[in-house]
Amino acid sequence: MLRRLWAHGPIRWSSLLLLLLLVLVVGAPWFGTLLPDAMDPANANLPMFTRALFNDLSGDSYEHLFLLGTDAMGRDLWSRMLYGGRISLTVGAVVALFSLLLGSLVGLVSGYFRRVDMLLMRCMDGLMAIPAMIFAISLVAIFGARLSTLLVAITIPEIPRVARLVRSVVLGVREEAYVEAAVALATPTLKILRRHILPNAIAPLIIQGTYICAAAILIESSLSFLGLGLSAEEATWGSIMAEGRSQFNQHPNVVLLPGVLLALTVLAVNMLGDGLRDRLDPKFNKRT
Amino acid sequence: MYIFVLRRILSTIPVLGIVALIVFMMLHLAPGDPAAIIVGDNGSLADIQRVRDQLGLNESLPMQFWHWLLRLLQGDLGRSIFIPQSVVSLIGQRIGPTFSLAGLTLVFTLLLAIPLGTIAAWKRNSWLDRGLMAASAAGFSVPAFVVGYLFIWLFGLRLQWFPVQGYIPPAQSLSGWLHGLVLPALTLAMVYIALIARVTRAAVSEALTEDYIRTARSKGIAEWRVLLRHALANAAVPIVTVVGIGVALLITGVVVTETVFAIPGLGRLTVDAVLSRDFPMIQGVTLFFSFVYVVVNLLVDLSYLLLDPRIRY
Amino acid sequence: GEDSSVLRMVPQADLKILDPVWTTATVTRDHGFMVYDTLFGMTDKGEIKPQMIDTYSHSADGKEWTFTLRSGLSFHDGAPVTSADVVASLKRWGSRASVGQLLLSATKSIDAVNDKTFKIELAKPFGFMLDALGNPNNPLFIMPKRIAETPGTTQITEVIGSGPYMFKKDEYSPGSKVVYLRNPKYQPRKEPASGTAGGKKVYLERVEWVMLPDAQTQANALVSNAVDLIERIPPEQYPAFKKDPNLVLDKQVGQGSIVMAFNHLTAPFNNPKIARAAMLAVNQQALMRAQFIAPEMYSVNPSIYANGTAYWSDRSAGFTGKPQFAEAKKLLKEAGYDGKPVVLMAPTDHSTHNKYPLVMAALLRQAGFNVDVQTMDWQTEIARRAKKDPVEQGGWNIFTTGFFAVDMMNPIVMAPLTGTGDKGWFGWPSSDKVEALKMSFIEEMDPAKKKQIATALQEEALSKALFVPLGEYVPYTAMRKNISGLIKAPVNVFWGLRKN
Amino acid sequence: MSAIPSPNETAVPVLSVRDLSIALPPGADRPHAVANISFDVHAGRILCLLGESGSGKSILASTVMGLLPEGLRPVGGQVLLHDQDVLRYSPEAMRAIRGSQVAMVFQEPMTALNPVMSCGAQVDEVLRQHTALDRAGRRARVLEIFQHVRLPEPQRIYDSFPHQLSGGQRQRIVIAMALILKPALLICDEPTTALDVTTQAEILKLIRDLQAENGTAVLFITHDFGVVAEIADEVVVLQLGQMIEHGSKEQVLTAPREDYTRSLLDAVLELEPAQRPELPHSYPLLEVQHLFKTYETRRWPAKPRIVNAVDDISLRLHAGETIGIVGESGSGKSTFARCVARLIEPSAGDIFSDGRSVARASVRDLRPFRQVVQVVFQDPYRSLNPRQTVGESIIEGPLNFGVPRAQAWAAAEELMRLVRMKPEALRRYPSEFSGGQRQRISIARALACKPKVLIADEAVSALDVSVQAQILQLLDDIQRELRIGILFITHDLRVASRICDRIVVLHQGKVVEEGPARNLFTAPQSDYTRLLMAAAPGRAYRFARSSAAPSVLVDA
Ligand SMILES: Nc1ncnc2c1ncn2[C@@H]1O[C@H](COP(=O)(O)OP(=O)(O)OP(=O)(O)O)[C@@H](O)[C@H]1O
Ligand SMILES: Nc1ncnc2c1ncn2[C@@H]1O[C@H](COP(=O)(O)OP(=O)(O)OP(=O)(O)O)[C@@H](O)[C@H]1O
Ligand SMILES: [Mg+2]
Ligand SMILES: [Mg+2]
Repeated sequence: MLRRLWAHGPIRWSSLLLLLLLVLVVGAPWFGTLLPDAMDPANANLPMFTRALFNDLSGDSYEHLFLLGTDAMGRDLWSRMLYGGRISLTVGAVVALFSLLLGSLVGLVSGYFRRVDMLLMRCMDGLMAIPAMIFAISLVAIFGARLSTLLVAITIPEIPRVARLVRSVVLGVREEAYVEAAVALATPTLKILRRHILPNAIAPLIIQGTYICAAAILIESSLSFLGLGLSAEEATWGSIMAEGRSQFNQHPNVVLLPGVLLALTVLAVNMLGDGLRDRLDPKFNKRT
Repeated sequence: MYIFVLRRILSTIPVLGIVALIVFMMLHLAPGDPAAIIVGDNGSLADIQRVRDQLGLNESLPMQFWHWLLRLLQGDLGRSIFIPQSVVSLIGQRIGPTFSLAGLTLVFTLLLAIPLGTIAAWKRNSWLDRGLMAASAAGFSVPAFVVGYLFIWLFGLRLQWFPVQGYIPPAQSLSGWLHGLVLPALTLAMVYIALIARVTRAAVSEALTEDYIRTARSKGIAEWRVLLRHALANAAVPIVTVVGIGVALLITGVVVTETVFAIPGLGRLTVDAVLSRDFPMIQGVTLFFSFVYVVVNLLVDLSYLLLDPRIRY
Repeated sequence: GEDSSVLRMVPQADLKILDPVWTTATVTRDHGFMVYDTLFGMTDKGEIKPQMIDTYSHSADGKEWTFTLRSGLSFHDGAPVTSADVVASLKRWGSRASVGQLLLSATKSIDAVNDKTFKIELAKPFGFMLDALGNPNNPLFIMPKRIAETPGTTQITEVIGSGPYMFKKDEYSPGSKVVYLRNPKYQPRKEPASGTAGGKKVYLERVEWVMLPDAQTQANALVSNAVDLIERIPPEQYPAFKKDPNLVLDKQVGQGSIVMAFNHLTAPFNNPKIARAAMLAVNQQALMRAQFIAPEMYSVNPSIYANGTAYWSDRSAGFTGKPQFAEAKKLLKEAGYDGKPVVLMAPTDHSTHNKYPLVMAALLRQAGFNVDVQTMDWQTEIARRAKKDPVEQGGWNIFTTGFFAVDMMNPIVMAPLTGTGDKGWFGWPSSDKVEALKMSFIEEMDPAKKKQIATALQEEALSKALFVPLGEYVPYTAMRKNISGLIKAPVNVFWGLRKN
Repeated sequence: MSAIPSPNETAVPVLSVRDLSIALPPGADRPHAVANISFDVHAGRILCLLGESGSGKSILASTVMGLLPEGLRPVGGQVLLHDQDVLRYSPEAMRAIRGSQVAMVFQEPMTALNPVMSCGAQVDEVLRQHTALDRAGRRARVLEIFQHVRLPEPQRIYDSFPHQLSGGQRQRIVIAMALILKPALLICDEPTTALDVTTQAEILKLIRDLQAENGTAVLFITHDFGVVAEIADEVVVLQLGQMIEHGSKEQVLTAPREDYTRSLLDAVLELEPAQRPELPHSYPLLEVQHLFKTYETRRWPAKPRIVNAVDDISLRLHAGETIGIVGESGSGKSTFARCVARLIEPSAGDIFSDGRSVARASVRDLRPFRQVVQVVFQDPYRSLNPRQTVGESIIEGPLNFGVPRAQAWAAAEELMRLVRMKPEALRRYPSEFSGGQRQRISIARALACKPKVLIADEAVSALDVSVQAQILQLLDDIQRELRIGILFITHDLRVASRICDRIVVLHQGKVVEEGPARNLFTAPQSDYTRLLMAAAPGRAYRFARSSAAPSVLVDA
């Protein structure tokens, strides 16, 4: 199975890219970085590949190679980008995970127990009708820009989509003859859900998960961009860009480099999703 | 058929109701205090307390909701806390730019995405197809504000082809209106094009596997005709559906894009409102956006009646 | 042509509230100076000169003042300006503005003698009459009686003044655009314009305030000639603007001062020692550099009084503006600081306050503090800073804000300088000494003595770290080359501008 | 332009296939979809292409049409249309003759038409492409052909959409589309397989008539000997892409040269009651009394749409007895089966098993009943969970009833032998088995719970004749062995006649006739039954058959 996936070009490349990214981000301290918030205002807006004397606020000073230059407060862009990746990836992963879990739960329940279906789906519709961004903005602005708030704010709007997906799978599979057969064999409902219905939802869920992950990363960066992101001390790709944008014309690298990294990441995740769809979509591996 | 229409219209009511509840609850758990903001920079505490009383912010939540809902049903979204005007009128002032932007974006999208997607589906797995799909994946992945600033930098500042900010009402100058909207609309269209192109490709190539395509070909009719009258016509429903769902995406984009291009539309109104904790304002805009979303999708569903004769109740 | 008579400018903030008495927001004050006229004005030298007033006199004991209005003054709705209007405006203003409250508290009666003349009778001597009536910080704007009779606690809805510009209501779109038209009936004084005094001559038919959200957009708009003027340039753009041959940078309005406030009501800063320790961690150079990038844009200043103003003094009770971490650590130890995190409010969206918190956080850590930087937008910060609760209930410990030189030129107008505890300005420092000194300062007439009192106030403020001056910046105004005639004034005013 | 009918053999054939071979993509079950096929089709004659599923019939058809699915390509031979090799044609040239000289009728009338285009427009397209007629002229032609294919109210049909028509009507539209330009060659790929017998008969007649009338050459693809007997002039038998036999209808059906052909013929079922052992009188295993099932699809505020899927059906099933439920599509067979198996709840009436009423029983109370009654479903591809090994599927039931795993597995292996498959197969996945094998597995799964009653809903309808025969044989043997009662549901009278003691004929949910199979066939009472029997293709025809009963081979 895994080998079959690995053989698929896009899957291989995107997962390699993500892996590389993960290594860089987790191992940030070992890749020629300073602390992301170490600053020397006197070294503001250094161009790329500058070696300069860095005196941080504690008063001690040392040589450092600023790979990608510094931002308007004289902080090392390279370091901030690596550390910033931690937030983006966390947000992407956590949001994907939780929206899948909660969404599947809702979807299963309303798909298999028709009584609650009506009510649940109406709520989902209501939730879905509020554009994700608007919802997230309001929530973050209201409850303050803590990571937890951010996660909740981005997760909730994704739940309905997952729920609908799972529900449709359930409704589809319910009608399958082998489910009826299981019923005829007196198989308990929960076991039917587990053995015969859920497995059909896994592939779509994985695929959906990657897309949610990508969307989450984008929304987080958009929120930071609008000044509603995490604490200004917390470097995230979005906030780096948001801070950089006030002098975009003079120092585009501060906006574009994180932007490119962000785009690459999301691209990789999306590609992974597409690849998995090609490979896992029930349509392809049903009657072989 | 008219029954279907009726059903569909009625079915939006509970949705809107739930939206209203969510919106209200969401915003009334807010820790921020509007009063203090109004009083301004040199104001003192006494002032703040006075304003709180004025705004009835000291009422109990259920009472606030009840009053709010009553007014809502009369189409009254309340008055902005800061700007001595009604939320409705403020939204009214901003609808023009946003709808112009969204409209133009939609035009760009449909003009580009659907032909591209169809061709991709037709020449499936060709380099063209792969190219288009890669491009659309990229379109998904690059955040609007990056695209926006790139466009500004390139087309606005370097080449000076388009204005880099602002909005000119069509009443003032039609050409100016269009000219000014090109960059933001393109920026906004990116994601949307990517989305629609994908769906079109998927739907059309799905349709191309159907038996009736084989029938059509066995009639010896021209390939383009097979593509348009048979494949695309059958792919229309899923495409339109996603166009509807995509409106959410569009709204998200509008907020960012309007900020980047300084377009005085609903998106910026939202951001400003949220930044300044303008409760009635935030509620108003959120409700409005949700309403638009619901209505658009209502229209989409009704369009099925035209697109697919099988849908009749 | 049409275009040369229209000025498009970016004001320093969005104009949300139109009532300059109801709020003290700076942008609303600027709006006030557009549409309203004042009895007195202040020259760029800081002297008070008659504006709407023609002649005035006061009794020997200074308790009875008589003022006579210029002839030919009229409101935008055509009605002439009468002393009745003035009295009403004066009362409304006096019910809200801090200076106004001081004046009214010293006043026995205010009466209109006839259409042109009115009289103020004082209960006790008030050495401050003209400064109060002519102060540009919290100015007395003259409105028609019917409008001025609105209680000071409710916003006025009608914008009718007698000023050089008329407000165009139907084109007003908050968050987007404000439009002013030239007031054809306005009669400027003969004297040359200086500060808020002198002849307010208008050469433009139409002034449009355009609200642009972020620094880069503003810059792009100016560079691409979509706007003619940016009232307050974003610091990051200084170098670019400086380079651009089509632009001029102008610093007619006096410098701005940055102030850092502690919450003296809650831990840890309810302990003056700890407050002072925090003050000693301040590194003005680093803070200002980080916020304003270009050295030309800022200067350090250990005095609470604006550089080059009358009461400036270097006797600053050991506060140098340079970090004294050792000293700070010592104080912390003495005070037995328990490591409770200090909450800094960081406004991400405010181009002249978004960076201090980050630098300050780093500095405080050096001094041995634990720090918790909480991001919010400017609006929220303004809301949050009014909370007296401890941080656990959404309170705060430190924030920074800015004032004009005019706001920081004497102890009376200086908002942060209060000792009245929780009745005072945000941070609520308690110091009876401060209040006493301020009283004597008001009653004192002799400039030399006034200066002594002012210095004493500074030493008291800094030794107790009631608040900390962080330095000063130059609020540059950027214009296209074809704009000229920006007036040197304590606050931004837009008459006298030419476009060709 | 249309070919002149020419009965004599010497004339140029309309279609002449010369040792044609078509390669399958690498990794397919065999190198060639079809290999060195040669045959001629002459004007005015019908050549039947006969073969089991996967033998390459459709591929041949699409080759002639120039519509080969990508991945498949001709690697040898010629396809001559009026002596022109169409394999050499450019796409444009090919398109030009498609619809005008070669036309095709497909298997699935339900999906062969574009659902969002009015029927008239779809036929109109052909004229629009190949003629210079104006709008009015074209419409006239279309209405005319509609008339011709005996569509009622051509005007209405012209503007109606496919979903508004019955299967038969749709197939007529497709035929109209194919014949409107009087093509020289008509290719029919199982045009009647998806239709009810009655409709099938009409369509076959229609094709016959039109073909005779225009002297069209017809390449007719089918796997049903009955159909061959009805219409063929010549027959070509395919097996796995190889051409097995080629000859006139009489020769192939009555005196086949090849064993394969013979074995196929043996599998063909006679339309007459098989000999069934007498049943000892016993207490009924299952009794159904006045069963009703009405489906209400109510979409407020629309008025509810009510379907009486099952309308007052009663029957008794005894041990060792097989009752056939026969009826056309939509007559309520499956619904009845589901009710009896209590997969759905009947609206009214009662069901007794061992004297206990189960019609209203709750899920828990049904557990014992579930052990008594088991079901085998129609589609062998959808009735097994593709993600479970066959073994897992089979032991699922026993495990539910508390049988220890090891024991259940042993039993499963035993069952595999019973259904004539190797026990090793238990560890493999459904996708690795053919339709017939899957159906056996389904049967094994049903039997695993040791039921007394087996409900088989179209258990053989999806299978090739030879496989059909094997499965039927299997059911028969199992019944003799285990004395179970079988409720056998089918739309095919032949199948019913093969194994049923009694037969119930359903029409629109109602019982139109009920009685012992023998009586039913010899002296049908109701007109509807007579209609059904008359419609069964090739019933009059006496096929050659070796005395030996169809061999049931152990496979997999
Ligand atoms: N598109 C395709 N790609 C690859 N192999 C195919 C394709 N279509 C058919 N085949 C293979 O070609 C062989 C013949 O298929 P074909 O459809 O002609 O059989 P058939 O006789 O029409 O069967 P049926 O009676 O079920 O229609 C089969 O083995 C099938 O697997
Ligand atoms: N779930 C359902 N809801 C509404 N109507 C249904 C449902 N299932 C079946 N029907 C209707 O009940 C009638 C009988 O259907 P059923 O499937 O029992 O017929 P059938 O004899 O099994 O047909 P086939 O031979 O094609 O399987 C049909 O008219 C069908 O439209
Ligand atoms: Mg076939
Ligand atoms: Mg059925």
